[in-house]
Amino acid sequence: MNIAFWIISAVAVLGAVLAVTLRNLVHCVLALILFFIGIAAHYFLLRADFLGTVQILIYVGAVAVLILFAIMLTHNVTGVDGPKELLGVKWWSGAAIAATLAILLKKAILSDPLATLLPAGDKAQSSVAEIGKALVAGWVVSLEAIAILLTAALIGAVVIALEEIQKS
Amino acid sequence: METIYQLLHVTFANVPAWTVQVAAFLIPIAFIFGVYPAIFALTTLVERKALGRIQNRYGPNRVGIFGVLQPLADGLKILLKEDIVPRVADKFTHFLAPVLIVVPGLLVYLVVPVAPGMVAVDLKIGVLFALAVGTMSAIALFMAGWASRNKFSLLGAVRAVAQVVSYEVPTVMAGVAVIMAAGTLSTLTIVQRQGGGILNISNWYVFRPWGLVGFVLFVIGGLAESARCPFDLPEAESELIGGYHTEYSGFKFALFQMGEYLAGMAMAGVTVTLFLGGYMGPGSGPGLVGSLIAMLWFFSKLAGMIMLNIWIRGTWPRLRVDQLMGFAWKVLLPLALVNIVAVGFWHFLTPRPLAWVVTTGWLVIWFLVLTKCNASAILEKREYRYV
Amino acid sequence: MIPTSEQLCAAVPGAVIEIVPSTPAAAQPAMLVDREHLVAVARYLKNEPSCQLDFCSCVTGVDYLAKGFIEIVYHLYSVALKHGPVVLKVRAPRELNQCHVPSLTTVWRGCEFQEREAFDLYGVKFDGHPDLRRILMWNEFTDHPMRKDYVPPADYEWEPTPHDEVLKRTKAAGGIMPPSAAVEVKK
Amino acid sequence: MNYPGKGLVEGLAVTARNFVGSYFYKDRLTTVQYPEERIQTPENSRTFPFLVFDESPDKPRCTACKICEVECPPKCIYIVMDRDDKGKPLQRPKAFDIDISVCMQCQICVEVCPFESIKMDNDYEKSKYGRFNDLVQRLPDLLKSNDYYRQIKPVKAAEVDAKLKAEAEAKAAKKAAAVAAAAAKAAATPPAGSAT
Amino acid sequence: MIAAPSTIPAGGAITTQLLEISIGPQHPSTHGVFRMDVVLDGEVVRALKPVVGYLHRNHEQLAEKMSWLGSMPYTDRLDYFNSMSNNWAYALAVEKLAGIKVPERAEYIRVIMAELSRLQNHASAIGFLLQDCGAWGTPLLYAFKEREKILDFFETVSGSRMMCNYFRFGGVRVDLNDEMLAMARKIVAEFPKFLDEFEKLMTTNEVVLARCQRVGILPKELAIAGSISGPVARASGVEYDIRKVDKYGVYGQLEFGVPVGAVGDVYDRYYIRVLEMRESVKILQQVLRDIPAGPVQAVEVKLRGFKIPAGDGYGRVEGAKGELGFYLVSEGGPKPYRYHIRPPSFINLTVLEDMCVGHKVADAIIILGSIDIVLGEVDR
Repeated sequence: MNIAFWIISAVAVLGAVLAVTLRNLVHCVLALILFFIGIAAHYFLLRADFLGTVQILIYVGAVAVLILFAIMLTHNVTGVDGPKELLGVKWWSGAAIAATLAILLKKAILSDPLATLLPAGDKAQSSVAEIGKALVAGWVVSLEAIAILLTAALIGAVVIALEEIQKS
Repeated sequence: METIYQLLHVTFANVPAWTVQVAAFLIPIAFIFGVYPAIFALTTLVERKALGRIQNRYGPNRVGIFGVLQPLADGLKILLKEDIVPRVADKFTHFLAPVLIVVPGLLVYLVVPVAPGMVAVDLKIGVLFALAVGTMSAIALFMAGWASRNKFSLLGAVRAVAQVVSYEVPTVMAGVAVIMAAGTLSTLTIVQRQGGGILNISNWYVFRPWGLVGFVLFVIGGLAESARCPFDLPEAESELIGGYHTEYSGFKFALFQMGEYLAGMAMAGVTVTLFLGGYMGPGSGPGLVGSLIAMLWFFSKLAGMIMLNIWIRGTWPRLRVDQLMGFAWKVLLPLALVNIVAVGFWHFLTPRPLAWVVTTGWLVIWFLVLTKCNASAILEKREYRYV
Repeated sequence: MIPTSEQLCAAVPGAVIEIVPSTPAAAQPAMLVDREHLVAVARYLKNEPSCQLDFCSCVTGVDYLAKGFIEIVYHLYSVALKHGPVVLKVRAPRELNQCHVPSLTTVWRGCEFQEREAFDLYGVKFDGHPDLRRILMWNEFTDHPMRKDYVPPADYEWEPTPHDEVLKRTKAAGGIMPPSAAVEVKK
Repeated sequence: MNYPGKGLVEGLAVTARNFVGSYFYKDRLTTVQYPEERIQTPENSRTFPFLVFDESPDKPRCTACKICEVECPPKCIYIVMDRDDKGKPLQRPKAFDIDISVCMQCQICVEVCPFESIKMDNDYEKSKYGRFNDLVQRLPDLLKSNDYYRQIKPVKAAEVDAKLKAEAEAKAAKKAAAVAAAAAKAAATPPAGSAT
Repeated sequence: MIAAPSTIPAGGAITTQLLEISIGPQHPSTHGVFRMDVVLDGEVVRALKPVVGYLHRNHEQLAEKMSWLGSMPYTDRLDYFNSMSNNWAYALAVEKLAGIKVPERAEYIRVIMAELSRLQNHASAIGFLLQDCGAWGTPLLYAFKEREKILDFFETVSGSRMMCNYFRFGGVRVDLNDEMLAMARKIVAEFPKFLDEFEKLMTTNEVVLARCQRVGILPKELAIAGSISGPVARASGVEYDIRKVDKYGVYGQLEFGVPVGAVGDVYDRYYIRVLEMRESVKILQQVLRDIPAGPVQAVEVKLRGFKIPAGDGYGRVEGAKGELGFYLVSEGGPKPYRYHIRPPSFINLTVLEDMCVGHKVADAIIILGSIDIVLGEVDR
């Protein structure tokens, strides 16, 4: 595999680890953002540029900002007076679950060789057109369902906000 | 990047392949890092001189002949300024924020075509990439505001994030209209589709009814994205002193300015690409001379957009936070959605005059409906009696 | 029309009103009211349809050291009927613990800041004032500077051309003298 | 007709007119490039006081009567009267300080001075580096000739000169009259003296 | 200080913590060293306490140590935007106390000076108000261009641009010769052109309307009860202008209107000042047309040792900020026994909190700007 893959995955893993271990919540979110950008870089590496851009747009642009706003509403974010020790008392149960999950995944990852993951240079034309066609042709029902779900969520948010304004 | 790769490959046949690839990769980046910060430096000078002239005074004219060396002097001065970090600040985030402000500004230029074939990365999803990267600046603004541990910067940060996020949506929707018309997301092909016609001008999308509305939406979105005049809430001097960059001094403050201006110019660049026909203009073509003229056209349109920003900055006061949000969600977003429908009409009604009439009618009706139900800002006729 | 003192005595039972003349040219006689009936007189002046003095223009503290009292002067005007100043005066003894006067902020909202200033500079406590704090001096300041017997602290930094008592105090404290003054110390 | 963005567009038109106008019309551009160009200060303008002398600097008009020191509101004038060796006061100031960091240029000293000796200057470039002693102007710095005064304030200087000349003549005439009267009295008394 | 920022439930399930900020003495738009302790719920102002006193130099005690004339130059430093009206208020109070008669020509010159200083004050006031709204300096510098001409005129006449010290008891210090009158006529002739250009730039600007209309409404009753005077009161409908009520100087013989608003919000206060400027131009045209010849100073007023018979008195003038009054007590000596100033800016601040609560932070700033305070006068 080429160097870029290893560098990017190292950065992503670092981001993930930091996101879990850091004390200060805001730093955790920044590490999480680093992790998201690592994933986006992977997509670009695999020439799936649409997915990479959508990853940046959705995760880095919206989800991370959402988490940041959530943090703003909580108290003692700087983690100065939080629990001191890193691993909780029942850390071993967490480790056991992680181990079983790893075994299952190993089987899936190793079943087909890595090479097939990398499409040949010329075959990689824009994936946007295919996704577009697939969405509208094959998956049109699920597309409409998701659309309705999202509008419902939007209207719900507006209603909650209006209640808030009426009361104050 | 591919065209440069072929160009280099031909001339330096005997050089090992990987160096050519690296060179092909580095030249566009050098171009972006060289030209756009230089334009930023020039813009600061032009802005101060233009605002000066609007306000009946000279702009800076002491350093260099007409103040030409003023950006150099500013840069030097800022470099020598002491970099004060508040004791209670969150050191790491405080340091990282200015770095992250400049990144999205520069990333957008990757997909902006300067001349035929001359675009740093010919992504198939250029437009979406440009707009996606624009949202990343929200995080940097928040980091700056939160890390400074200063109430004014916190207010500024909250306003900045809310503004960038809520103006992202109408801008993307306005971009969708152009993508539908051009059929692709790649900026290079969008610009080529706007070529042809009389003197390479008549096919610009801005001369379509839906294109004009999209252009206005994009200009307003660009102003909001880079927190410029009617929307400069985040660093509103009169309320929040400096907003998110109150606690920054020295070169970090200069980086904030650069980040802001670059974001502004990036949005101007995308607007020029999508609506004003990128490098298309009388005389621009594939040849060496043609691409030079094309580049000339692109940068003059960019300068025009920047002058528009400066002109607006010298005239209008700023909006309040809730009016800003209301304007985005209640006026711009519906207008953008209506614009998409208009493009649909345009596409399917084959006879041109019929398409013109229907789309224009559709847009005007909706425009009147929207202004009717947002009538709070219209002059309330008041009479004053004399005692 | 401006009410005469007899009318006021009739309207507000028990009010002791005395006319204090001003200079012959100014011709703005003032009505000295006793402290107990001040609020009643003020309310009458404001609500009485014939005078309607609804605009309390100016509230001033004056320290009469020799006569031993501090006087608060109210200048009232009528915006509705547009007639001239009616001057109310009320006196309080100078000692800090007894120096209190009923506040008229409940009658005219405009007196709020001006009464706080009189309290701050003269030490007159206004009973019933919604928010009686110092307004011009900083909160830790203990003294009342506008009183006639106020002695300013001698913490002068450099005073290049000291005069009169400042010169005496600089010399007494052995402070820096201006070169010309050093030439001939004034007798 | 009244379209929604009318006010905004009119505003832009005004700024555009100013922007373009500043290149063509002189009144649209009011900046004076200070060190190179200077606004000609009007005659009545006043900055800091100075003492006038007629012939030579050691004979100023000022007689150290200290009226201006008393009347000066911020008390920035400091005068020490000159005494000769026997202690008899001379009509001349030995030291005359004006602290221009305290002086508020109110020109009351000029009005109250009976001898027309202190006048207000036009020169505003008096900044110094030090804050304490540098800003105290001593007698030598304050003394300026009458023709300098005539040069900066022609009309006022003419009036003052005319007034002084009139006073001088009146005094001379009075002295002459007094001498004549004394002579006449002297002439009158000897005959009376000799007569007795 | 205000109560500790407890979590007052803001009417919703989520109790948000109140943000207490002090828009402090060093702030770009508090028009001087003025501080507002603001309690914010998000962006909405819950409580606002003005804190003054940073520029307090106890001018009233200084005046007790000086002669009557000695404190005339100090009155320039009160509302340093119009020193002429301050001088006039003090001179009027002393003349009322001592019964001095002012010659006709001096009265006309006084009206010229006061109205010119009202013009440049209102021009700067709306310039600063729009600067607070965010118009990056353009309206302010247009206003300052006009103000420069008027200040040059003041310098030609009185000798100093802002600290004029021009009025004396019983008249004025320097007579206006023809060249100065011509200069004044030129200024008055060019002023309406500036006003029209300014109105086209700002009055119908949608952003200004959105920001200023229905913001910081001051009801008429509260304005009268709170002793508010000047354009701030007239914008709320209070029909009271001391030039019309007291008819001091020659205002009795001049015809001019006094604009009165209806709603009393920031927009009204802005537009009332524009209309007042137009009225002042009308007054100036009349006065400059028929200014009589004659002496400019009453003869019987002595320069030194000027004494006033014992007694007290109150004289007031319609300054650009409102009713500027002087309450003087004299014991017959050359020095005033008590010298009190009725500062319009200081008293107009009484209702600042009532106007700001419920609005956003950005509104609180422009409401303060619309009251147009000057800290020299607030703190004295």
